[in-house]
Amino acid sequence: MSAISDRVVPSSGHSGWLVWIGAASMSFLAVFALALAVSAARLADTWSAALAQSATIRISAPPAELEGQTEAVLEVLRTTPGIRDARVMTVEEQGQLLSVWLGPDLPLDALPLPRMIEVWETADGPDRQGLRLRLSAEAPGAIYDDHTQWRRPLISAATRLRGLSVLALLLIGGVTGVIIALAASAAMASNAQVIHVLRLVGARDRFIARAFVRRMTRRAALGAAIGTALGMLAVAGLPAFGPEATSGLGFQGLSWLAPLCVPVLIAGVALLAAAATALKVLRGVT
Amino acid sequence: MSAISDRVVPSSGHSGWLVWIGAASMSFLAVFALALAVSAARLADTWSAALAQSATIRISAPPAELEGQTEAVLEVLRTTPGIRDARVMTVEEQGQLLSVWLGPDLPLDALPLPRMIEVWETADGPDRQGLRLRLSAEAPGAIYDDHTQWRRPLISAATRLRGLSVLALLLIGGVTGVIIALAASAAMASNAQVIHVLRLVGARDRFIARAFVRRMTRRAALGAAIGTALGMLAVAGLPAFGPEATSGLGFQGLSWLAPLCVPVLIAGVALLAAAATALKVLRGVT
Amino acid sequence: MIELQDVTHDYGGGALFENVTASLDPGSFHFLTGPSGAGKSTFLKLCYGELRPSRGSVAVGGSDLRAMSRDELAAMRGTIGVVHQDCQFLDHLDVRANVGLPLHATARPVADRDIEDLLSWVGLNAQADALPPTLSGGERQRAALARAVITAPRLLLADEPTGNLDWDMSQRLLSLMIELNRMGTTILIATHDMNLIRTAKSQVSSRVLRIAGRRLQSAGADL
Amino acid sequence: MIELQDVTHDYGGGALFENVTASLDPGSFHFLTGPSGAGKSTFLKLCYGELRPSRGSVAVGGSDLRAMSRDELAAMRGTIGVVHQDCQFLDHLDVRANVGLPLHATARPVADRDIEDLLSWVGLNAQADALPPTLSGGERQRAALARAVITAPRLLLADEPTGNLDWDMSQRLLSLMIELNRMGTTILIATHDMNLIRTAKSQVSSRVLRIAGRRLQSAGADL
Ligand SMILES: Nc1ncnc2c1ncn2[C@@H]1O[C@H](COP(=O)(O)OP(=O)(O)OP(=O)(O)O)[C@@H](O)[C@H]1O
Ligand SMILES: Nc1ncnc2c1ncn2[C@@H]1O[C@H](COP(=O)(O)OP(=O)(O)OP(=O)(O)O)[C@@H](O)[C@H]1O
Ligand SMILES: [Mg+2]
Ligand SMILES: [Mg+2]
Repeated sequence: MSAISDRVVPSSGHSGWLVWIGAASMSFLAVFALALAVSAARLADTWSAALAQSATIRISAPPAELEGQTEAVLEVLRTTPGIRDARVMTVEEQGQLLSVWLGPDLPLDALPLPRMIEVWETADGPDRQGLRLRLSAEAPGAIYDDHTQWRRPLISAATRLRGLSVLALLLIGGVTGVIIALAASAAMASNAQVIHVLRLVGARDRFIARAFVRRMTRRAALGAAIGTALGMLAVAGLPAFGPEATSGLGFQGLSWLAPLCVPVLIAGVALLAAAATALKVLRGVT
Repeated sequence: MSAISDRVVPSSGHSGWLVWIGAASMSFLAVFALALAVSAARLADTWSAALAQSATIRISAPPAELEGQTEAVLEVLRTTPGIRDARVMTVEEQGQLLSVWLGPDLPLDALPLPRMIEVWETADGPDRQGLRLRLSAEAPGAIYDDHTQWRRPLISAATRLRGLSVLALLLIGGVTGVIIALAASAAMASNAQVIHVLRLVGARDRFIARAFVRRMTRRAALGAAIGTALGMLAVAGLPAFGPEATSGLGFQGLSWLAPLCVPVLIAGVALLAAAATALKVLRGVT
Repeated sequence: MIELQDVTHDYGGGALFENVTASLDPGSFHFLTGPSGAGKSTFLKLCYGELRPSRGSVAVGGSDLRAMSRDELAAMRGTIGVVHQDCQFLDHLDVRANVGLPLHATARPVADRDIEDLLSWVGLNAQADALPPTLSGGERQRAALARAVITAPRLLLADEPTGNLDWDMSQRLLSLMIELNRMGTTILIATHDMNLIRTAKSQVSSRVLRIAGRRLQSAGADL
Repeated sequence: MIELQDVTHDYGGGALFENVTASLDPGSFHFLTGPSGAGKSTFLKLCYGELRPSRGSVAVGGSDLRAMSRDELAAMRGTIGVVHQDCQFLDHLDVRANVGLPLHATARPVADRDIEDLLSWVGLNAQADALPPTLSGGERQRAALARAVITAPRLLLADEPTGNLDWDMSQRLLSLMIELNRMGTTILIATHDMNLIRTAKSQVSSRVLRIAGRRLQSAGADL
């Protein structure tokens, strides 16, 4: 008996098949967009970490005051929130940096080299304005250089990339919903005769809607599961673009769990779409 | 008469509507992916231009030979393919660069400053190995520094971004084709009765196929045109992420013509899909 | 069993019939006749609630159809049997499942024996596993009648149930309906087959209604 | 006009008829009868090529259907008229366009006068602008006959053309077919209506074929 009440909606038919295919191809795309978003976020993090969170403090002062000001600067840095670490550069390191501009045979000792301190900021960074004020009070010869100028376009590019991927994900999500809802409603409408016959033999709305919604949701979930699996396989099979393993496109570690939400969400969308359409179609049939 | 032979395929019906919606939403996505690809390519170009195509030659030599070696290097650069331009830096420019490391009150005259030459490469760049060999022959004190080390991750990131967008575009193109073909074939199949009746009254395959293909193509083209227009509007309305006008997402100048290919391509896909399906369905009907 | 009060129906192009009042007693046997396009099918559709009259009221078993909720209408349909002129089936289910559909759809117990007996009475044992689209015209009508009577309905509405059947088979279906009527089912058959009506009149006391010229008349023994 | 040579047809569950040989002369008038499910519709489908026989050959107008290409088959259908038992129409076109369809579909000139005349003969002027799903059962059959004869076909195959029609309208359609036969059209009507056959026999010389027990027999004047 339950066998037939499950079978009152035709199992094949083109529009049912469309629900299946629609769910599969949209979840394929969604997995892809998700991979893009996840990788973009990771890429942006990497860049930000590499580029944004380092700065330099240069202390130019008479040799006698140099040591004192350096101590003062380090103390200020230690008590400033937003600073992860700080380290005084050795003379050799400074020489290496300068050799780019001055050649290797540099008379380091003859130069009035300023003292350089390498600073690593946290993700949020310090309050730069406040830091500069405190530095100029404690160590007048110190200049805080956070490389703002040359890092700016890269940071904005990384942010933009992350934003774009999220936008693409939202877009694909929206289109997915629309397509699934349309396919479900087309499947429902193309079964108008089935609904008509069932109403004529005395079936209640609940009976008919349940049969439809169950079948539709099952089909969408199956399609989405297969589309997701294919999408994950495709993402896993993507060639790595860069030499570094962590910067390739795709999921890593726990982020492999993210695409598993896709079939659940799509089945949910299909359920809502099918239920809404079923009730709408049924209201039009006596 | 031609009025009716145009109308033998029902103009409404859910599956025809699916062709319409499928074409519209997929071209919307395609325009978006296209915008992503175009912007990624532009971003990558900008970065490459900014980062990859500049280099520095530093000439450290006894003051007597300095002028001669500089002339020789410039001569070598002029005759090297892959070099767009080269310019000797002034002492003030060098001082500006050095002030980052040495502080502003630098005794420039007291320093044995090497001569610096700024070099702009073309997109392809020179044969660096050969260039270094020639330089070491003509001017032993010259060192060619193309900033390779720090530009490498950025270049690979830009390349990766461009590759990803093209991949997304191909993917969306593929899914579009599949969806349109399926929708066309569903539309065809749901009109099985129309085909049957037409065959029974003596219509030839060509007559039936023409009626279907024409209607299907028109519908897909209209849907794609609307989807493309909406997509272009959406892209135009995107907020700019960065401060620079040229680096925002979207089309600029002539690249606004690119999305106009989308409806043409989609109509073409629909035409092929509809024609193939029509012939397949017709072969199964006597 | 069926009460029509001042019913007028109009599809939009002028009234099909006007101010029709009729009353079919429980257990009665009626024929409905009239020229093609007079409104016989429309009359039956009004009786089982597929259409609502433009004016007037229709009551089945004492309950006014206008006052029924959708679920009450469904429940009412579960207690009557209908043979449609175009015999609609679920084309993906075999004949046996289609005949049992009124029971499945209302979650009533299905006795496979009853279905087999009914199928053999209408001569469809061999087609029990066939799909409806492969049936011949007459086989469809016989399956439709079997589906209509599987619930032992208190009211049977049949629209041209023998239009595609040869005389012997028509007789067989008629005797099935007469048997049901003897067991208490109210019967209303729309038909244009005068021979069928004459044969029935010789076996059961029945009345003939005739739709013509927008009116419903009661035809006498003369026809 | 139609030649069947040793035709056997089998839908998969045993032969429906075996080694049937028959020949219908041009200009002849035949009825095809037999119990429900005997294979009357199947016989007609073999004649217009919707089905191919399991064995044997069918020829229409001298050309073997098996040897025809799809386009030749379509061209052949353009010269014959068919009334299907389930009267299929294009549901989105009105009755007038459906009746003219055989002309539109084969790019032949359409005389609106002829269509109107035909519609008024079968009593469908009022329904000329209606869509097929809103027609009554009998109106569909009349529209189907009108569509079958609009091309003035050399052969008319009609499957139960009067199953849903009252006696007067049946007579009217019969006289239309007799008129066509007088003008040279070969006619084959599948029906179970013995009254129709008797009436026809009194007006035109016709023969009756009967399918029963897998054989095609020629029924005599006795029926
Ligand atoms: N849904 C509809 N919309 C408009 N007109 C309709 C509709 N259904 C039926 N009609 C018209 O109403 C009239 C009566 O139709 P109905 O089906 O009730 O006739 P009928 O008496 O059953 O005829 P038949 O014996 O041919 O089956 C017909 O002229 C038909 O065209
Ligand atoms: N496509 C099919 N597949 C399988 N069996 C079929 C198919 N079409 C018809 N049949 C079977 O073949 C038999 C003959 O069918 P047909 O339609 O030719 O009968 P008929 O003589 O026209 O009957 P009726 O008078 O009831 O219309 C029937 O038993 C039917 O079930
Ligand atoms: Mg009717
Ligand atoms: Mg038949």
